[in-house]
Amino acid sequence: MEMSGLSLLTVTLFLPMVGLTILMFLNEEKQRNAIRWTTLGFSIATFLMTLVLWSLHDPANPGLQFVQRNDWLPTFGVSYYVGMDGLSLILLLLTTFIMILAVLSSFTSHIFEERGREKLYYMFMLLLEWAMMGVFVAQDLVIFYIFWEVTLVPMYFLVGIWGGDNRVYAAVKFFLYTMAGSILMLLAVLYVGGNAQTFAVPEIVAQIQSGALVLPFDGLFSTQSFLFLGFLIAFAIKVPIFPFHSWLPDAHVQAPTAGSVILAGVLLKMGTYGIIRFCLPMFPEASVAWAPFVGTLGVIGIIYGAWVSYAQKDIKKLVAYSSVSHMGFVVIGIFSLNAAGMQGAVLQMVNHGISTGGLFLLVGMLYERRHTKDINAYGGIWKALPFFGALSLIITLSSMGLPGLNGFVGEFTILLGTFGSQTLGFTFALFSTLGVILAAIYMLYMFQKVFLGELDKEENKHLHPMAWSEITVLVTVVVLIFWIGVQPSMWFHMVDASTKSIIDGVAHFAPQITAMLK
Amino acid sequence: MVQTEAYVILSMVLFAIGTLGVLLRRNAIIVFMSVELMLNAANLALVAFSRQWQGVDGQLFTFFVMTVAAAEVAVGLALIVAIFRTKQSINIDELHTMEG
Amino acid sequence: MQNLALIAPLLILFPAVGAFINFVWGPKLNERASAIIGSVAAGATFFVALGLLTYLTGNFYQPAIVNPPLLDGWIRIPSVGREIPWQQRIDTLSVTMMMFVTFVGTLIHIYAAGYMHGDKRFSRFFAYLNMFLAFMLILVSGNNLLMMFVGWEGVGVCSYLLIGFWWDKPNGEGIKNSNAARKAFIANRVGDFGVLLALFLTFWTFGSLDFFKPGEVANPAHYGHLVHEGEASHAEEATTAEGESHGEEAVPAEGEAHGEETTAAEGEGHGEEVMAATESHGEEVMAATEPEYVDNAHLTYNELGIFGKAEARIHLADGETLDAGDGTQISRTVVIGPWTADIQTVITLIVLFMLLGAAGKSAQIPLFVWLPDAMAGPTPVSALIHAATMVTAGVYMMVRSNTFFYNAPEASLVVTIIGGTTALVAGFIAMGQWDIKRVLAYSTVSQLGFMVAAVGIGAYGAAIFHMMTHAFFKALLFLGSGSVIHGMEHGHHHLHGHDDHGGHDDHGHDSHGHDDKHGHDDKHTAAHAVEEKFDPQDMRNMGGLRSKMPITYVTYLIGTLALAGIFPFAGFWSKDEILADSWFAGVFDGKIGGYIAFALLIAAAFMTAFYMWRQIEMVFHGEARHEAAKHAPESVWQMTVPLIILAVFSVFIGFINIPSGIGFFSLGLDGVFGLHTLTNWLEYSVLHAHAGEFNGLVALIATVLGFAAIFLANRIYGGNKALTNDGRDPLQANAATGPFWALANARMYWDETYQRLFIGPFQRISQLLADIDWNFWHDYVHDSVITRGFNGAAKLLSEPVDQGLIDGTVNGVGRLVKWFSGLLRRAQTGYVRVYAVALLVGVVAVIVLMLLPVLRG
Amino acid sequence: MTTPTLSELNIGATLPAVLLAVGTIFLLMVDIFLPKERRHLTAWLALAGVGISFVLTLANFKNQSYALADMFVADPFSSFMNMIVLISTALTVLLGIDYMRRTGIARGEFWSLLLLSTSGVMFMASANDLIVVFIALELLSIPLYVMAAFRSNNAKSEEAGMKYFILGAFSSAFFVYGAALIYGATGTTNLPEIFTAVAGITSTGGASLAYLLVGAGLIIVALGFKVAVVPFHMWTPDVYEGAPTPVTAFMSVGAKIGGFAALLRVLVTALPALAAGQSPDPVWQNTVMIIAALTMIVGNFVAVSQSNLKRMLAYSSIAHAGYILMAVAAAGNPLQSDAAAKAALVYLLSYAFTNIGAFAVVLAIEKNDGSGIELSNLIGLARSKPILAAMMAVFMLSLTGIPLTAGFTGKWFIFQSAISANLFPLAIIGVLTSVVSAFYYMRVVVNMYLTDGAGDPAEGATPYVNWAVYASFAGVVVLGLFPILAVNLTDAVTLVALNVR
Repeated sequence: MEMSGLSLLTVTLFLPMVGLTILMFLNEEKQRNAIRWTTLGFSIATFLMTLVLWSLHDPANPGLQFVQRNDWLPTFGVSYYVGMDGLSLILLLLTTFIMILAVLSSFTSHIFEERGREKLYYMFMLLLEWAMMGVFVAQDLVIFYIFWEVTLVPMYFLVGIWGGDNRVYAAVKFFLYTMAGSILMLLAVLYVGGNAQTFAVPEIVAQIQSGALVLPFDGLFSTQSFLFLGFLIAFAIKVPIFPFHSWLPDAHVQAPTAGSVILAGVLLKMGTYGIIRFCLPMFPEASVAWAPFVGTLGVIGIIYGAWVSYAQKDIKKLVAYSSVSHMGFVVIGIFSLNAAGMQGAVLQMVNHGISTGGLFLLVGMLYERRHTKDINAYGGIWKALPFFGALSLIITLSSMGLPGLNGFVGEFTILLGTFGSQTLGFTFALFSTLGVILAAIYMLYMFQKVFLGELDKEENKHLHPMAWSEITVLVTVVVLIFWIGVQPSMWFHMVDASTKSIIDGVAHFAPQITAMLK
Repeated sequence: MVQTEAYVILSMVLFAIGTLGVLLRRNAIIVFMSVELMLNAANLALVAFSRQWQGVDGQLFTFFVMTVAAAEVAVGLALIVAIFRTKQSINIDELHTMEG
Repeated sequence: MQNLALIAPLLILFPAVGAFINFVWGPKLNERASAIIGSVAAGATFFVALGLLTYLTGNFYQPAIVNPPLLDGWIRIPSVGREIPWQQRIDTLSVTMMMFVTFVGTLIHIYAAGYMHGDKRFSRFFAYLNMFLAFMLILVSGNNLLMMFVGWEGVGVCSYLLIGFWWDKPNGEGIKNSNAARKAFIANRVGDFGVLLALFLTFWTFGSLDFFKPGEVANPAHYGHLVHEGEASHAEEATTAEGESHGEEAVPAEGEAHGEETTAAEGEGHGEEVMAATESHGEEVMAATEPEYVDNAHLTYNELGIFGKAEARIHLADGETLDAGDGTQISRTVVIGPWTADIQTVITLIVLFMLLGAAGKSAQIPLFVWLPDAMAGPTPVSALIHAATMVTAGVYMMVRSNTFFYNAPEASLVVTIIGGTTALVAGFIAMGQWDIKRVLAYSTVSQLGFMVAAVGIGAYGAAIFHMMTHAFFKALLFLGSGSVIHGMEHGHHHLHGHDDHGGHDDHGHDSHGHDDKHGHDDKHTAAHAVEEKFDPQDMRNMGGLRSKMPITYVTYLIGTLALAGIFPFAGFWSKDEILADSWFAGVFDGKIGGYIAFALLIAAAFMTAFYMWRQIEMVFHGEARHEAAKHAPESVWQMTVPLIILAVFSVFIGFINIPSGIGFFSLGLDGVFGLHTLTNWLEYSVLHAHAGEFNGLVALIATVLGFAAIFLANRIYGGNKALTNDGRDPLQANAATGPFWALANARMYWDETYQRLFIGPFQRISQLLADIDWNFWHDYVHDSVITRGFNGAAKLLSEPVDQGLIDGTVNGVGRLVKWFSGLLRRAQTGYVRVYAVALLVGVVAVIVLMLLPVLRG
Repeated sequence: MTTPTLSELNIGATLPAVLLAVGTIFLLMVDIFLPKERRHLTAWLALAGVGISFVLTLANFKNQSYALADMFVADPFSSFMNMIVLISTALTVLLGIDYMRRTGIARGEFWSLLLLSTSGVMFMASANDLIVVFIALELLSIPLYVMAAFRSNNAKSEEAGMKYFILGAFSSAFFVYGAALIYGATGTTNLPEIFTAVAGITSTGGASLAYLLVGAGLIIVALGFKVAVVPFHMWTPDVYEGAPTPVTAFMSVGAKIGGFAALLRVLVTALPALAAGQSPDPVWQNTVMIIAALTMIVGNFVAVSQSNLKRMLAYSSIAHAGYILMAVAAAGNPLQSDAAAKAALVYLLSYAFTNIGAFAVVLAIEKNDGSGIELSNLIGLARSKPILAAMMAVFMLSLTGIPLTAGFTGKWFIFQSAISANLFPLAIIGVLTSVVSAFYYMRVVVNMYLTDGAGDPAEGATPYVNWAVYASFAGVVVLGLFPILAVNLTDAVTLVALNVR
């Protein structure tokens, strides 16, 4: 196996860990600002590094770039194998970007006054960033699994220590749920790796494409299907795909703002990323065969999530359920198994990260001021905080998928793909397009309840104005919303080659499967 | 000349008796004796087999077993004495302060 | 001047900039400044539109396609191989729309400067108006369905914001407004659902969303008289000669270069761009001398827009195929994913989906309920968005896609019925309304019904014509009503000795304690408390305003006559053309739709005249029925001037499409305007627009009915009998007509029905699902299902062990686990001998396991 | 049969184990002559002995040699086992020194007993003959009985010793009888010779096959008792709770090491035929599988409802025995035997570090009267003792099997072997139960971090204890980050090759 030198990607990946190490030596009480600024500094630095990677990335090349591969456990064929293609890149950008927002939003947070341990908090943030980035660049199944599991720990603590009143329950539920899913994936990983004699995904995929490695497939319940499900369930719980979503409201509602932002912004994407990166290339037949079923779950998720969120009285819960709906779009996009759907899904991941992340930021800022998430406690906020209201409106609209804003491009492309898809097709598109109506219904409902109407509640009248960090955060979000909405081509272009290769890989097996299932 | 099976069956009977002794008796001493009985049942089997195989391994084993049994008894009695000191009783059923 | 087309992006730029300025610096600007910024931005667009008009006339009506700078491609996915660009189309139809949108828009900006005076979100209002203008112009100038959809949704949002503009009014008013806004948006979203599906269907059927590709014209035949064989070749070589050396080409050229390097993989988008370059280039060359040979013959299937492709495909015989240009054969059958269908079916589906969209935007049955509520917005908004421009978007879309509609007769019949019924129903409801704006709102719905019906019977030109005239006189009427309301309020203030700041206190959008303008606000609200609730929009409070506000009265009268379709006002010409066309469609083309349309529309026309005159009588004639009406002053010049201008247009705009063969009735103006001018002009971009023949009989019937209605209304309401003594409507009082009037007054219970049929159930289901999610998925499955299941199983397993230890502190699986483990640890009694027994049991079990093979033999 | 010469005895190979046994005597002597205040020197001497033996082990780590007339084999397998047990002993000594003193039971014999037991484990790891297995078993157990009861005049401790003793003796009786039956069937007690003999028996069948099978079963029972698998586990929680914590720590590792070493040797070296291939069906593999499944389920589930940390860890150790047993079952597949053995070794190593570390933290918060080790005593520990809490958290994550800790490495290898041996049901049970385990391990973390409270001062956290904690922590992390180190040590391990001589 080739041994390669230090890759820029590795440097980027481990930057947060450097920051974490520095934090260790800072003093909790005396150097609060130092702690904050170190964290912010390192998250920004990481983001800049990803920008560098972007500038050096060649979008035309579907293969991995900035590859680094070193033996880790050669006896098992496991290696520290990281590499980046367009898909990884776009998610890296999202991760590092969202992380900056999360850190900034923590500056103004009150949680430390109650719970303290600010240093620990920021250490976990950086650990989380490291692990999440690792998930997106790992090209070796075991390494991937390691990063995947490691993300659990900091998130568990973030929710559990700095969360709401019911935090312990939420944290434990989150931990057990996701672990239950991923531990099954471990078995599938070991089986595949054991049979392929290597855990390096590109090699496994190559073996599968060349027929060197055959994971027997005959029908919906065969070896390959079980492996596929082993992976899928892990990812489905993370996404979450209906009906695996019931951990989400708890985690979201209890998590501190930054936690929710990261959760919605990045962690959920790990699921869909996993499906694209592992399920489709390694189990093409099973993917094609199962696409309609997963797609159905996706559509149910779209409608169900939207419908349920309309009835929520807790703003955070409302947004949480809206995530179920949005991620449903991503799922059907992926399983439409054509270029449009797939790329729409990828872009929608980013969009959802930005929009819903933004929404959680908004809720967080309201919460900081009013200490309630009850939607009825608000009303007329737009009058109290005009600028805030305007920004909220834009973010809400983007999450509703208004043309010209980012949300629309993703949804549109996904639906377009679904409509023309061999695996899903007309009816799926029809029902998921209903989601567009429902989104308007619950989003406008929320916006009206919170921002419109007479400013009659006394406690709402004198909310303290927005801090500079809050303004920066929201404005950046809004700028991105417009940018992606008006000029998405750039992003499509970034992921085009890599998604295409994945789709071709599946398409290579698709016909006989569709034939076989008929 | 008696078949090996006979000895084996006898040893099994003895072993069973020993087992029952352990299960049914409350007195620690008796329980030990039952364990000894089980060991000796095993010894009998060993000797019988070693006779069948015309080898010494079995008898060798027997000696070791006897030695070890002695050692066990030594430790066991010591423990009983210690417990008797604290509890004034050697009824093993009274040893259930810890459970669940 | 042939490069004039390149100014098209300014259409959107100006209002966008205006909006931006008013958004960002609005709060700091004073009213005057933001009003000027807004109005100038709007006015500028009008001149841009003029420029484009001159461009077209100067270039023999050849369409141009403009790629806005910096925004070359929009959704471009290389591996999909097709792109959806930001692209503007300059052709006669879009320019027509631009013209009246910008013109009316500008006037209304000016009007608003007066109307909104004193509102504390004044600048925000102008920002919204500009934003709306920008999106409206995107809508009409877009060259593909998706770009149109952007404008479509954008204007929707602006309308949402403007309807709910007074979202903070006290005592629940604000919430009511924002509810109305939400209703409007959601109703529109339901329509968008249709549009989106139409989009997908179109995309997968024709592989594109572009209306027309570069170098393609909608209606080659119509350019026939421009054809000069010889020039064709000259055109070609001129094209090749001058190459890219054109400064003006910089924009598309650079855009193209970009496109090239991004989409190196596949040739298509790139190819287009090149077409765009040479084509528009060709135009310039030719425009200087003679029009080049305008025809689509030289274009392959792939080089056509969706309409061209549809036209080409629909006329194929079964099994016949045509070459797409890249060797692939195109037949009638459409294959989308696993789904195949005949082109006819597909087009019919597209049309029906589009109809749903139009029903949303243009307030047709079944989605029209939002428009009347939308009157919660300030009156200029009602005039601009909910009468003149936005609501006509649906009609615009249908006319734009006339090829589809023309080729889907059955669907067109549905369109006709929907339109006709809407016209009738809305007209009927309008007769029973008290609120001056509601009457106009329903009348708008009714008139939109006319246009839709016109589309249904294939009178696309007539539809646009009516849309245009309607824009003028309906805007006029709304602004008039606004002026009336304004006057009423002033009168009201005057009555209560308030010095007025133009604040609409009963609109109450600036009656807030901490508003420096109203130091006396508390006193003011106190006054509210004692006096009866005064509604300045209620016609019952009006009467006799003729003398108080003469300009308003005269202009309003003109508007009324125009709307009522009285010769020679604008409404007469357009409405008559629609009626005539439907008559023709019925009688000569034997289309059933024609008869239906004619029957429904003629009745609707009658009602129109009736309720409009009822309004005139109630508002202006007779004596004042309320103190406020007595003291109502005439409005300020910013408001009256636009009224006058619009009034002038409401008189003459009809003449731009004088039908042939009416001799004297054209008042000799045909010399000025020419015959069928608008239709001819439209035919360059609307393939199936055809000049409607004049039909004296129809005209006669219409006019007679119009006068009859006015006469009747005058009999009933005239002479100060507008209200019976007990404040009821004469029709209401009359036993015979009472029930019908009540029905109309109750708006035929549409809203109630919807509440019962859809909204109620939706909310209940939503709540239900939420409960299910929380209690079932979230708790039940985790606690009960699993716990109980194991519970039962464990009972069977462990009867001797006592049950009941289910003291899970953690729910769900956790509780189960705890319970199960509690069960197990019962065995841990602490008795040595019990352990020994367990051990022995284990021994036996193991021995049995080991001996299995032997036992099995 | 002739008496072997000294060279044939090849004492050198046995040195690491023998040295400890001899050292014990020496230690007793010294202890007598030491003045009372210098008694803790004994502990250091014991540590030194461990160190020497460790060096000797490493010295000829990978070469394979037979001793004591083929009754004793020193090979990579045994060397690795020795390494683990010696590390555990060393850590136990560190834990013990202050603990024994503060709980007032500091007596020199303790260290001798510890070494004796350790040498027992080492003999067991090298046993190549049923007789040696038996002797080693007793050598390992008898000192443990005493150590368990070492906190004299404490009812719990004595009860623990007594229970352990009675049941231990009971189970060893089964071992002897089982050995006797196997001898009866094969005519030899030497493992490789048994292997050769078995081949014939499985073909002929008859009474001797029955003897063989029952004998094997009884041996599984006896060794299963030592490593505490269901249903032979019931002594474990009581004994663990009653015994002094250092003893518990050692017991939870040492006894398991010995038991599994013997189990693997007997089953893989001597009786592979009864697992797969020749015999009618893989009898002991099936048996082991069933036991493993039961163990994982019962161990993990019961642990959930424990409030006493030592009892919880006791059940968790039962559960982990189940996981290792999974590897044993996998070893039943002739192609996977060695891989599975290696997996078991790595697992034992990681388990040793993690578990002793966990017990060390428990010991740190334990009061002198042995109380204060309830789950609730951990509340707020993250505030009072951040580092200790952090390490405990890591140990818990490692026991759960979260990546980058030793626990994951172990679980990974175990599951890998199970899957390669196509034991899918077992593997699935394994992963699901480990989710259950996450539930109670996380509760520890919840109490330490997520629940606000004063926090225990943890007087027990003396420097030595801290060293032990740090050492185990280091072990856990290193194994988690660089499993390659452990793997390299195991690569020469083979059990199947032993029987082809």
